[in-house]
Amino acid sequence: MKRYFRELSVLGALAAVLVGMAIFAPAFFSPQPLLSLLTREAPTLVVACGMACVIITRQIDISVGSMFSVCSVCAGLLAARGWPLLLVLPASVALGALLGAVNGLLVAGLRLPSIVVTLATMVTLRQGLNLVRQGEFVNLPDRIQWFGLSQMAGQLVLVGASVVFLVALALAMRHVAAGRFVYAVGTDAEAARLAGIRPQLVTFLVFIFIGALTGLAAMMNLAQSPQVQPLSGAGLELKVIAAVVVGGVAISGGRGNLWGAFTGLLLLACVSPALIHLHIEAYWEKAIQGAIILLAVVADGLRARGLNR
Amino acid sequence: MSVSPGTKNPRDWKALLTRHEMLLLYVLIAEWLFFYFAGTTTNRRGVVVGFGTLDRQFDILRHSCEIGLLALALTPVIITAGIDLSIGSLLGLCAILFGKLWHDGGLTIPVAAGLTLALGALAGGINASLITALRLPPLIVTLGTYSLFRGLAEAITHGAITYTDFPASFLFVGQERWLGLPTQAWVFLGVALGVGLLVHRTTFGRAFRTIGFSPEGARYAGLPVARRLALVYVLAGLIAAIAAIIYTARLGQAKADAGTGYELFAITAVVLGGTSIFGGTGSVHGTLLGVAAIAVLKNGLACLPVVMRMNAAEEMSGLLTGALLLLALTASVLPKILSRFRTRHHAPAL
Amino acid sequence: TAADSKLVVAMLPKSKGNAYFISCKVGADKAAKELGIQLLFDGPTDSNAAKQNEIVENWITLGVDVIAVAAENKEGISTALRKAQKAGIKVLTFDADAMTDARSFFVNQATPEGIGQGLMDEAARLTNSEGEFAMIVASLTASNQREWQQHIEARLKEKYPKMKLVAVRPCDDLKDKAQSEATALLSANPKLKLIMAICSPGVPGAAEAVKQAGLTGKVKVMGLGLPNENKRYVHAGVTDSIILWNTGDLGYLAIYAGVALAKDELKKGAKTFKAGSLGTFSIAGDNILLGKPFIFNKANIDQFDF
Amino acid sequence: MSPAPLLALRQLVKNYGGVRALRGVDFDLQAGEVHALLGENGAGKSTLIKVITGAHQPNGGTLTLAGQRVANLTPSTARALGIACIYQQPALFPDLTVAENLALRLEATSASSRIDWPARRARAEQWLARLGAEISPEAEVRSLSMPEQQLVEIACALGAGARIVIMDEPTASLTQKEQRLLFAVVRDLRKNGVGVIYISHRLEEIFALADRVTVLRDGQSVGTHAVGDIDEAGLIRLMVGREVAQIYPAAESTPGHRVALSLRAVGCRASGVHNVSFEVRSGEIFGLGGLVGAGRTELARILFGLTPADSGEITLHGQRLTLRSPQAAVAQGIAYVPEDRRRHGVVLELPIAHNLTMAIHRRFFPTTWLRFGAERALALDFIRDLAVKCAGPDAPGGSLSGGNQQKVSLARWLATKPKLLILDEPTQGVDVGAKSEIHKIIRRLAKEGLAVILISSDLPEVIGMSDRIGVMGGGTLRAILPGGSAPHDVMAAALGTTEKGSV
Ligand SMILES: Nc1ncnc2c1ncn2[C@@H]1O[C@H](COP(=O)(O)OP(=O)(O)OP(=O)(O)O)[C@@H](O)[C@H]1O
Ligand SMILES: Nc1ncnc2c1ncn2[C@@H]1O[C@H](COP(=O)(O)OP(=O)(O)OP(=O)(O)O)[C@@H](O)[C@H]1O
Ligand SMILES: [Mg+2]
Ligand SMILES: [Mg+2]
Repeated sequence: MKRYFRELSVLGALAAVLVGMAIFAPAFFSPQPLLSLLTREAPTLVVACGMACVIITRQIDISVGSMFSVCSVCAGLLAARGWPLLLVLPASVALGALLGAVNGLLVAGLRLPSIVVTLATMVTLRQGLNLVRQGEFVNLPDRIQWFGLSQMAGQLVLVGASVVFLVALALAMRHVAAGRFVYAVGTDAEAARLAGIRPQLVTFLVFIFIGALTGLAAMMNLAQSPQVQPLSGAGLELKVIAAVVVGGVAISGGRGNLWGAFTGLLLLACVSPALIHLHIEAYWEKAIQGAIILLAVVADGLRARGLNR
Repeated sequence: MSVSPGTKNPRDWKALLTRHEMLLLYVLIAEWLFFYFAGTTTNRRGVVVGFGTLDRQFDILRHSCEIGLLALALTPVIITAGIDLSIGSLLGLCAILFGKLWHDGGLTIPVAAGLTLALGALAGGINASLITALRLPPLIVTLGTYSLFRGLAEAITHGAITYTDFPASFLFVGQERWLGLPTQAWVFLGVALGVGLLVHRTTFGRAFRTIGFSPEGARYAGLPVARRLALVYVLAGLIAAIAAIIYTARLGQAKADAGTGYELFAITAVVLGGTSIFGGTGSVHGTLLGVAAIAVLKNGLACLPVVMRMNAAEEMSGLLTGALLLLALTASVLPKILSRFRTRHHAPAL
Repeated sequence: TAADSKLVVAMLPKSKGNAYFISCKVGADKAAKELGIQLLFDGPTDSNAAKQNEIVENWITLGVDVIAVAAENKEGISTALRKAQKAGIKVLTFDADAMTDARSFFVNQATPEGIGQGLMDEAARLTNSEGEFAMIVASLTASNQREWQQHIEARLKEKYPKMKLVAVRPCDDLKDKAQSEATALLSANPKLKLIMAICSPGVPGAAEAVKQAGLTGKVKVMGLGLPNENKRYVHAGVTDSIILWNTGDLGYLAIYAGVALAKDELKKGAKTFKAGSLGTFSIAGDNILLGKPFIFNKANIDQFDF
Repeated sequence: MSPAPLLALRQLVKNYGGVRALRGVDFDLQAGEVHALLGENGAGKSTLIKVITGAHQPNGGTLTLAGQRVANLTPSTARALGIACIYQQPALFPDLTVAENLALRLEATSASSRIDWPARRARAEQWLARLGAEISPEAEVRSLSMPEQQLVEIACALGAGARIVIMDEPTASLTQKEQRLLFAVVRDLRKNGVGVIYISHRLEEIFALADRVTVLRDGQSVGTHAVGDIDEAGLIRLMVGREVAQIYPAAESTPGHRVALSLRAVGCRASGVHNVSFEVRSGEIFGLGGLVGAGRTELARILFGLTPADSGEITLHGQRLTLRSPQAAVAQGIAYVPEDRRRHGVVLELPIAHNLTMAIHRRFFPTTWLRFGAERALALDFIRDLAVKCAGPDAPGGSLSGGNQQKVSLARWLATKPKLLILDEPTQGVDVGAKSEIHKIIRRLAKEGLAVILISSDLPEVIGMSDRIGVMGGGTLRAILPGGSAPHDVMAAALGTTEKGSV
């Protein structure tokens, strides 16, 4: 109970928001829009899982937004050329993994600071994409949408698949040795080395992992609409990092879990629809999100001080 | 080895010439010469146009003032091993506050500007107090204020209000020349001089560096660590406010989206200038060179006929800036990696 | 050289990647070819007033002959444009105007008032002038969006007392964001009869949301957008009508007007202007009028490709 | 003893850059034996251990395990060969639970294997229970106290089921009760035929536990004896290896009568120091002896304002002080040369000159304006005065050898012209030459009238250098002995075995 205090308090905050919504705007809970909301957030959730792993290893990746855009556009172009879905999906994941491997090589191989490396790759990828595509939309063939299923089924598949994925990954982070290696490297890389783990390899693989997940997320996004906009990943990195941090994953590595990241993402994702339901003007949104992030870290800080006393 | 105070080791010269800042200076000169020759032409009317004109050089200066100021603000922050993601948003917030104080508050421009500077410092103080009093990681604190400051700017203006119709005497700061240079360049140079002296010539800068290398070591040396850290973030807020005023004067308008994304350019310039994101090492002249390298690249590309035909100056400069940053980073760790290999293969003497 | 002796016309969109301006460029390219001039087409990758200024200043030192601008921000761009005029460059605006003293002519696709009224009237027609509706805009800070919104609200107040604007949401020019905003709007406002999107990625985004919510036909979708991006929604009956002028013609006209200005063929006080294959346009004051906005619907949308 | 030892080291050599930590060590370990390793600070004990566990590669010599020569040992192969170790600095994962820490150190898992948490927990519980430690397997290591962390380290070594268990000062921060638990475990291991290498500065433990003892001095083994064949005095003689009185420079003057520093019942709950009272006169060197963990560093931290006192009274030259921060302490003329010089003493990346002026910014640069010329001149003065071996004032602190770093750290505080100088292990890990130079400097300072507190775990040093010796233990002052007391008396006071000699 005490160990999951942080996750539970975010869950509490989410519950409070939901209860508030139930009282003041019960329409929030009508099933179809809620499913739509979850469908929209599913790709972000997948990226957030990867980001949680990266931050747990005491690194950060701010190039996910650009990777997402690149994967979306490339996958879209392949699909538009008539590639079957069964090939486009692995191609997108592989491309993401490749881009992640570049980050991983620079961070783990050359021991460069991840924040600057991924800043550089973010700018490079984004501008490269702009250069090549000049902002043009990619029009997709019909069968890509909802993987050729009906819309309802497609939504359920997407949400279901991402929830299964999340649960599987969250369990794996706890119950498979590889997941524990990630934690071990994040809390103390030297102790990990003494315990026979190879910290640089773990870091490298984690960057590949987030890349692959970003490729997957791009694919999940692709399936939701008949067009891809090259800007589609803009701002994704900050959204995901904020969600992960609000969910209790410590930026100093080694602490937190995917359940928290998941809850944090839902909390932040609720802000915008909640404002709409409560008929609050849109221009308060960013300030409220910033305040939530600050509240979460201040709470962390106060708690840490309490522990140290 | 004994100490000989008077003589300079000839090796020092070699070291000096291969320092990061020097390398960057060579890159900058090469860049400039390239664009001078490849980006200058004579147009239909027989006028010399393009990169080689004095006007273009002034424009480069003018365009790099705001990002340059933010980069100056970030240099001490990064030297203390911190980061401030919120300064771009703070630029927007300060621009709005300035506009509102002047337009709605009925204050004169100087009073409004003074108040804006104070508010900028205050906003920096929010970052500072969260970081020092609660010992929170700067990355996350300033990620939060990044959203908060921009959000407040949008909330104050409902996103839509734009403050305009500033008096010509104010627009002079952003659009005219004074003593031969664009007016804001004087402000920029003044701030650069101030920050440069602070970082390189005073005990404050010494303390920043010490904290960046080893906060514990600084504490054991009796340095006031929290106060110095606070100073750095407050200063960043203050400079962001100065940048906001210059931005407003250059465009003649204050709007909530001012400075969006500037923090990334500023960080890029600082890191390119040789300041280590791990703290401790870094210089203001390096930052200035970094800002200049990016600005020349961006403006020079826009003057190249081939890039013009592709209509892609913006993207090309972004792409090349990212690549340049990666290159600079790799170059900075190369000696360490080489020496790691060397020590692995030769057992240490003795 | 020969290339140097060509007239150089520089065209500045609000944002380069926007499909709307890409379709303008198609017309502009056509005109450039017909007139044998060099066309520079550059702009910010995302709407950004400061970058527009920088690009104009760059063009001034490059010594282009004509600058045609779609102003992101009226006051912001005007200082740079005045500077260009001082440097002997002909300046005109298209799509969104700058201050009147900062340019010679404005190639006006439709007045903000006309657009606002057109949109509102069409919305009223689709909802029988009653019920709730919501708007999706590009961003809270874009000035032309703001202007259109004001005219829409004015028209609403004046003519349609039984209609109610329940929310205005920004989508940052992102289709995906427009979709999630629209989804939330739909669940928050069960009585919603119509969504009006006044930026081009907003319309397909809203349509996708309505379609996914299973409210096709129950909640109408309409707005400002490009035919190509919306065809499939119009055919599926999700989107009812799209209002737009012919953007290709807008680009075409802007280039013709610019070249005429540079060659001193177009002068202050002219009443008409002939632009190549498009024929003659009338001039009101210093506004070259493209003509009324066009309403695309199921019946006619396939005739257009831009 | 059986002819084929479990572990045999021959002529082992290990250099750290220029520091010769091991210069040809021979060592044997038999199955079912507890073999104690003894030596002064910096004698090379920990280094020897690190070589055996594969954490560091030796530069020469051979390592034979149960008759088989082993080369290229890594931490994981050492573990596979049945070597387990409790490091002096716990190598634990602070954010993970006790159970998981144990598992990561003990289970040789492949990355894809599934984790059985209940089994992990049960095993951890079992190991901890065997130790008799009352620690929840679910507790995060970060939340444990230092002794508890040490117990977890011990459990790690236990659980490995190893043939060789190495303990590097396991009792340094254990309380009496936990010590007894540990001893039971060690005896148990011996009974099961495990070879135990046991490092400790506490002689009583060695006599209680060990079968044989090897003494290291300056990176060399100076003798192996069966514990029954040697007494305390003999061991200390072996360890110190030379006549104490001859090495340390004689006091050239007697301390004055003016009391400089006076402590009355000083304590700080957070750091476990309580009820410390003593006085230091101007010109006096007051030695603070005791075992590792006695609380001497904690006391120094109180005096330097790092962990402010919450009871008692501190006066300096008659003036009562409240020391809430290092800045306050520095302003009052207190200087502290910390024990961990690489982390606290010098900033390794900064030039010597910058390190030297770091504590005197206010005074040396009154306008806050740096004066490079003056700074350089000052640095050159100190470099000459203290005979610092370096490339010049611009050489980074990290480029110096340990002893010279220590001199720089000392010089920084001398530059503040302090009234009270606290030296914490000033010669730890310092080579013999530099050591005696530092001793000379300390003497000279005292002669100039400075009050000096000299904290040292090096028994001969405290005895030889101090005018009076305060012996600490368990966070408080146990006794005050005159300078030049017999090592045996100091040791006895530190261990708390006799109360004689209290002043
Ligand atoms: N990583 C290192 N780099 C450089 N020198 C080192 C390193 N580790 C140890 N030394 C030096 O090697 C020598 C032996 O150190 P070691 O830690 O083995 O001593 P020890 O006998 O364990 O002392 P203690 O009783 O203080 O633990 C010392 O001079 C020390 O300063
Ligand atoms: N009350 C306490 N609670 C937890 N740990 C403590 C406490 N008091 C001391 N310690 C720990 O015990 C260890 C030894 O304390 P200290 O450094 O004061 O001893 P010392 O006599 O200076 O020994 P050393 O020779 O190591 O310098 C330190 O690691 C310290 O963290
Ligand atoms: Mg040791
Ligand atoms: Mg100590």
